[in-house]
Amino acid sequence: MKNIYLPHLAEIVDIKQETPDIKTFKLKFKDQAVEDSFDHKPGQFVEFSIFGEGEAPFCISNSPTRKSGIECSVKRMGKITQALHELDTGDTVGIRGPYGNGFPIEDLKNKNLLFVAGGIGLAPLRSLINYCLDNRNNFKSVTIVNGARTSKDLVYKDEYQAWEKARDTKLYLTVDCQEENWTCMVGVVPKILEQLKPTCQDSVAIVCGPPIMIKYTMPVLLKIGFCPEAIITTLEMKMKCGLGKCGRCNIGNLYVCKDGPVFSYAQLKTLRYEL
Amino acid sequence: MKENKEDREPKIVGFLCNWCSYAGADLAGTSRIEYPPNIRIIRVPCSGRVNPLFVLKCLMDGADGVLISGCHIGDCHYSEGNFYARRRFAILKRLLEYLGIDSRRFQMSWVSASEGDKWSKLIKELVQEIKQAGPNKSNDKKHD
Amino acid sequence: MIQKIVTKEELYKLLNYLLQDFEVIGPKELTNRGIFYETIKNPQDLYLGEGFTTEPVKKLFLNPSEWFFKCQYKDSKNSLEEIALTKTKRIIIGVRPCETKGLELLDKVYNSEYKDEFYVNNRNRTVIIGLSCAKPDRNCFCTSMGGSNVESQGTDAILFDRDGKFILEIITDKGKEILGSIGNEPSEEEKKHWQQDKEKRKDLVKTKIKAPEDLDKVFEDPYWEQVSKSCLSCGICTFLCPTCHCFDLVDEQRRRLRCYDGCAFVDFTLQASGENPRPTKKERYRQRVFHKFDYFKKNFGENLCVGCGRCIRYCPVKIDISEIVDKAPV
Amino acid sequence: MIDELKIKARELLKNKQVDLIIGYQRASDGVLAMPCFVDREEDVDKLIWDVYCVYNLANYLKDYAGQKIGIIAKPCDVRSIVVLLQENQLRRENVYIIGVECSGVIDEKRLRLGAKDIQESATFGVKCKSCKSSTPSICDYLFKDKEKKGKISEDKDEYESVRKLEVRSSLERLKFWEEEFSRCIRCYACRQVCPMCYCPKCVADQAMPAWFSKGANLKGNLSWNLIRAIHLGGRCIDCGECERVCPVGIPLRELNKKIEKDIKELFKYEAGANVEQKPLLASFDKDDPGDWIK
Repeated sequence: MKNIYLPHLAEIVDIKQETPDIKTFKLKFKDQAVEDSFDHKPGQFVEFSIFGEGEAPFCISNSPTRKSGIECSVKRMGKITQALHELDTGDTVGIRGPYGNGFPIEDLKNKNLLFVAGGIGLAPLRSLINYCLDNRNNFKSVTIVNGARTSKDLVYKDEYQAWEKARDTKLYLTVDCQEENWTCMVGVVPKILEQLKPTCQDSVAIVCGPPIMIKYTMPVLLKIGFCPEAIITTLEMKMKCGLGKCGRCNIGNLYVCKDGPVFSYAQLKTLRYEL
Repeated sequence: MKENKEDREPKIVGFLCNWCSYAGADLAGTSRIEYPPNIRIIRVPCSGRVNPLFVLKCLMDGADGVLISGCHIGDCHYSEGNFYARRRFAILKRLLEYLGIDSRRFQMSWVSASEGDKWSKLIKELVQEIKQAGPNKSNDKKHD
Repeated sequence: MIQKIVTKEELYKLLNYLLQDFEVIGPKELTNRGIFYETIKNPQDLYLGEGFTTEPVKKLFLNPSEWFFKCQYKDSKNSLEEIALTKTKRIIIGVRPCETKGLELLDKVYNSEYKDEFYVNNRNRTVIIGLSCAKPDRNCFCTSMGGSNVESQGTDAILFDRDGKFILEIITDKGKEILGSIGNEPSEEEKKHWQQDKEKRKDLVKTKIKAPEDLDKVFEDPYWEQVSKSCLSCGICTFLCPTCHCFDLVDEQRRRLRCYDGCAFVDFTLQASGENPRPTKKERYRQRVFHKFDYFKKNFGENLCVGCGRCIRYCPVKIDISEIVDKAPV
Repeated sequence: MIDELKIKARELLKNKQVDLIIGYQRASDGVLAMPCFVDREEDVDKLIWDVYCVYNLANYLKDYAGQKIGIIAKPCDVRSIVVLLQENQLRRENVYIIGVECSGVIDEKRLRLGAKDIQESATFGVKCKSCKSSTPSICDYLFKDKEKKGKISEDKDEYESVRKLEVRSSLERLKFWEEEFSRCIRCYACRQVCPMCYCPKCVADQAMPAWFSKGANLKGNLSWNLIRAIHLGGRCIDCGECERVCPVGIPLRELNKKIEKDIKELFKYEAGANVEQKPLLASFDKDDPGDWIK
């Protein structure tokens, strides 16, 4: 029997400053056998240990189709993220995982995909977007609506060009308020969706962002014609173990860490989850 | 081989007020007055800034002694900071003793900026006392 | 199952003998403090009376303060050092049937999909000798939770105090191995007598409640706010519960520690962003009741409550979960 | 007497003098009491008052900040309201104190541990035995005890047990406290039940920095219990709730009493004596003893 709480040691091989308070860390396991056997689905997460500080869950933001280490984007918030932001390349952290259900990729096949992201909410979606683009024939059109407070807060700027160029793929960027030299859209994400009116035919909407954005986006999507089953979101909760044991991340009888973090809006409604 | 109590060099944390005691310790240094190197100094704005939690954390994380040092009564840079400290730590000192924690481990002193020699003498005495009190056992296995 | 009649002297003599190879743990009474499970050096110290221990036997399986591993940093290299599992064989005596039923419920969480090796190891190295309840108090409601104050419910053997002697029922091979040698076989007459006694003892559990089939439909009811008003948000009910198993993981001095945590605490679900899905007593108390009587049932088919009465007995403000569940407006 | 109390409560609610009355009601076991929150006239009949009403209800005042609250308070509870007023945690006009004359309440902890019959073994709490006044120091309305039983205090040295411990050797004291604290399960009931523990974020819950171990190990337990006592220095009014609720029976009052005794000796200060008094640690005297400082 193994100690299920024991992480594997990993080294930070690259750090990219995405925004003033978000960094993307690229990690490689120290043990090559672990590195080779590590496999994840888009939407899954890992438990990140900063020894001496603690452990926190972060979603894996790279696609399993582009494996050159695990990538996690982290916003500086509390104790552990603070400590993580102070680390440098070459430093050692601990990784357990992957945990969670991930996105239901089979259900997305041959569908039009609408990605709706706000701020760092793009991180789990980036994994899925790149997965879809790498398996382009399995999916119909791809529409990405990505918003942030200001243009400085947009993450993964390097990839926008590739996404725009991809076949049958549209990218809409928006910021909350008008800025100088900003050429894309202006307005909060739900407003932009109302303007764009993306097709709901044969479509699935995948939403991730701050709770307030999700809250106002859901009614808009329903109004456009998406049924609750066709709206998928990935949730955040305080998690500790990632194994459905420590007991704090439950919504109804389901644990976000084990049964989630990806839920359909229909599921959330039956679980009485208040957005 | 049994470790002799007197041989072990104790670790002492000192919280020194910026205006008097820190300057006093500095003076001891610049005047080349020798004193034992057992003390680790943390500079604080005023002895009134020190929280009982600081003392507790030091003792629990393995420091053999804690010293709080500030301006003489009446000389506080903030007029009354050390008055508050005096009250606060009088209670802590007695409580530690009551709990059976050697009272020599927690001490307070007033050292002014000109008292380099007092500082040196104080530390020499303190180190002797804490050596006698023996090593702090808070990191023992039984405490887990 | 083997039935035996054992005198106190015989039992103590055996325990004395077993002390050579086993760690023996049992209830010990501390004046004005309560009854606690402690390592027993002398069987005479054992308390095998009617009173209940304050803490359930859970704490001997899920350690309230468990170190998982240490991260060493030497020669500018990190390495993880695992904490060796305790292998000492042990006997826990005087465990009440409700507490072992609690362990069986914990097995569903800790010895199922992802096995917690610390818990499983503690289970494997332990022989449990139960003690049937001679005097359930008004807070006990085990019989309403599908349990019993006299049946084994997961013990390896169980003692019944009767007329100054013990009736011993040996259930498992583990129990047989250590207890098989003592006592005398009771006569058929005595066996029959005992069966009647057992039934009588069952009736001593006076509090009867009915846990609702479907709590889910009263999730939004103002009832929860009402009943949680006096809650202090302390951890007594969760820490003393034989089935509550939520925990926290923290790093202390480069070591990872698991310690108890409970849904009554404000910080339990507080996120670093300041968001808290359960901000008030209402949501937190409802979570406790729902986890026990709804969520766990949905996931594992049973209520996560054994009716031991600890949370009622020790609640600082006498919140009575049995009454609250019984009177839920379904 | 209870009818008088109900009439008063009804009147207060009817005149909208208060939004809510915090009092006592019978618990599910039919004998003991539990807190009761009455905001409608028709619920007033739930209210009770007898020797089983042990709780210090002042603890709930923080839950209803800004509202007008009527509270049933024993003399010791009133002392904690006084401290809350001193520390500006409460506005006098927001709390209507329904004071009750009290001749002692039962020792609920002993009842629980003794496991004997509730009524027969009802003894008065230890704190009641050193209680100095059976009448609240301040109140807006006073219920007199018709039977005039008066205070039950015994004219004994209230610090007797503290003194007994003080004269033991340092090692014996350490052993005593280590044994007691080793049982602590860190349920924080002592904190949650204390009317004086109103910090929005307790030092025990802080993560940056984590002041002491979160685990129920000896080191963490020692730190927690010491800090809890220190933070109540000059504020604890000896309502005895912390010791009463402690499920593992740690004699917390021995700690509180020790500090109480020290501050009486050192600073001639008594907590919760009157509203105008400044909090002990927010004030000083130029002549405070300092002979222990080098």
